[in-house]
Amino acid sequence: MREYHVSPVLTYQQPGLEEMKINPLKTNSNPRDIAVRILLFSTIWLILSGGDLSSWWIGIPAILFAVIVSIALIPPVSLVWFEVPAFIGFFLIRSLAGGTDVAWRALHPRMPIAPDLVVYPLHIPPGLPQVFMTNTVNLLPGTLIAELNPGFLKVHVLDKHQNAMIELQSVEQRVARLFGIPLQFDNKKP
Amino acid sequence: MDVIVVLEWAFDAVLGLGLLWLAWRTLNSPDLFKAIVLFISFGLLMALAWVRLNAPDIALAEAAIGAGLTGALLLAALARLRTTTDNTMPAQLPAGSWFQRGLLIVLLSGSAAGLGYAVWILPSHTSGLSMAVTANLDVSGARNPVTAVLLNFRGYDTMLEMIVLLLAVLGIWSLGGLPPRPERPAVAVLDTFSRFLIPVFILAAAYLLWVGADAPGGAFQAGSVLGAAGVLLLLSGWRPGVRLMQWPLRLALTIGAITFIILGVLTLLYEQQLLAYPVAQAGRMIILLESLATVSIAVTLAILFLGESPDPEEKK
Amino acid sequence: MIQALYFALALFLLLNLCAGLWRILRGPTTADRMLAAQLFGTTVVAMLLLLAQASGNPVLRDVALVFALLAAVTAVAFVQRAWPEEKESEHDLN
Amino acid sequence: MTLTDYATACLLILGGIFFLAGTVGLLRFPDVYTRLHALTKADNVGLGFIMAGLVLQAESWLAAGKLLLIWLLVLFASASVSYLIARRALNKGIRIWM
Repeated sequence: MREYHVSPVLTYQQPGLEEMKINPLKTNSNPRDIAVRILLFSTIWLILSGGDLSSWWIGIPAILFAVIVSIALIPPVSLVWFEVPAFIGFFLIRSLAGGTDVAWRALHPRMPIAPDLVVYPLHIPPGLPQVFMTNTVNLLPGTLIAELNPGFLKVHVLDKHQNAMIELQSVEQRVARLFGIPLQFDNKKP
Repeated sequence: MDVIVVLEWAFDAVLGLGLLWLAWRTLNSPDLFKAIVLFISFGLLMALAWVRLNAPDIALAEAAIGAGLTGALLLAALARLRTTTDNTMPAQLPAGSWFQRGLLIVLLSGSAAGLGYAVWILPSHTSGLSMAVTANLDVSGARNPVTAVLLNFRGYDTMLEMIVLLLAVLGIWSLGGLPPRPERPAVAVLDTFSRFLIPVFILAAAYLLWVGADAPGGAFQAGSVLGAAGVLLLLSGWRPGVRLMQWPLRLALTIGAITFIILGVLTLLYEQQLLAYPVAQAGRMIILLESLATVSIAVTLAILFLGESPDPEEKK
Repeated sequence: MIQALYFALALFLLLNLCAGLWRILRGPTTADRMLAAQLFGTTVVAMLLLLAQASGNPVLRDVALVFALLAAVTAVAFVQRAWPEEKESEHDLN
Repeated sequence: MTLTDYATACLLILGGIFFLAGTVGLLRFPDVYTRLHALTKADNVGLGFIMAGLVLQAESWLAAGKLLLIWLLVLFASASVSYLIARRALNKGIRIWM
């Protein structure tokens, strides 16, 4: 049995990684980040409860609990807020194109697909930005990420004659702008 | 207007036939994985059927337990089965003699006919006990008739259900539990997914708990949503700390049943009837019971999924 | 009139879902079967939202919310636990 | 029918077409990866259109917000799950159809 100085509530077991422990009382988070989370969860509660005032006596404890858990689980996220609307617009337009593209290929009598697996070297830092990029790319036209590594992506493309690289690059740039981080082009190629 | 009636009929007909067909294929599929996927789909359609039968309470429970957690539990059970047995296919049962088969057919069709008859002789226009429930809704402490029945009029049913859940965990533990096994390492995408979703699960569970007082929802739905959050954490590689597996876990598992029993004894002493709450306090008591029951149900479901005994070294 | 459209679309989605059943039966890989179940999840969410609007019963949106949350847990359980390690036949070439 | 109703009708029908395409893709496409394409893209756009159509009819801002919340949850879940399935399929050595 292991002895801990502060009893952890949950431990994270991953071979190869240093074991992570969660203790909601010992976390580092800035007040601005906490305020954003409280605001976000209050909005979700407002939406769920349909604006019923009597719901808040159970809502406030729930929101506080959710905030504590989220501080323990999610490190502070810093987004460039004025980039958010542009990103949403970009995402909506491109995912509509993605849906149309795949719908056209599925419904076309000859089913024009030419799948291939390509490797895309990443220029954004590991962690949330890369995961966010993966999720975005998965909803965009013709591209499906089959492996995320810190340095590169393996991407399954639906049509190898289309240049997926340009699409991926533009997503990466958007994500970098959203998170306010520079792209690193001196990365070693896989 | 006629168009709508026709469409509703068509919808119900397709739904009913689809359910029957899925039930048939689920039962007779030799591939266990296929059967599980068919069962998950059956749960999805079943929830729709409850919606069409105007029973959103049960649709919500089916969505949370039937289509959600049961699927995950069955998939995990199948994985355990694969590691403990050599072949993935279930052993073929011996076919049985003609006499045995004939007897089976007679018995099964007899009970089917009996059930059919029982449904047939039901009076077609009756409100059942719904009039009695509506008449007493004011004193129940809940505005949703289903909650009033579950927590007040037939509170002992729910009390016994809590104990059944507890017995399920005790059953697994008394068999020594399953050997602890590490999860497949969670990749960054899954890790992020579960981290971001857990707070949403918490808010949704709290919402279902609150809304249960006057609309479909309540402890079982809230508990299973919260339990699903626990399952997601387990699947992403989190394990409860060693100290947490001792008395805090046991307290969380039993708190729902304990509160029910204490309230039952108190009401027996002061009101001369099991779980007959005083009218003035009924609302508060129901909320107390439901909140603690939510915690117990959530922890029970997550622990059932984990399946490990809290002290494996004791067994050796 | 719009009411009829809600029901017509719900019926259409239900038939769509029945067509998707073929993929569950056919496979060929376990992932294909699971995919079909995922499709069912999304379709049922859409149907519940339509029925919520058609019948004016906002409770059904809560059912859809619970489905949206829990369908993902089933899929994660599949990937993390139930997907066997052995080789499978990969494509259907037809 | 009002103008809003016509807009809703158009959006709903578009949504239905995308759902149809998703199912056709699931049935016609040759391997797991291509089927994942069909599912995640076409279906989420389909749900998005149906949601947009219903938002126009929603009784309040908060009801519309709940529809949006459900859609976002489905998007997040299907993007993550499709990655998990594709990654495991690749690691298991399921070759891509080409």
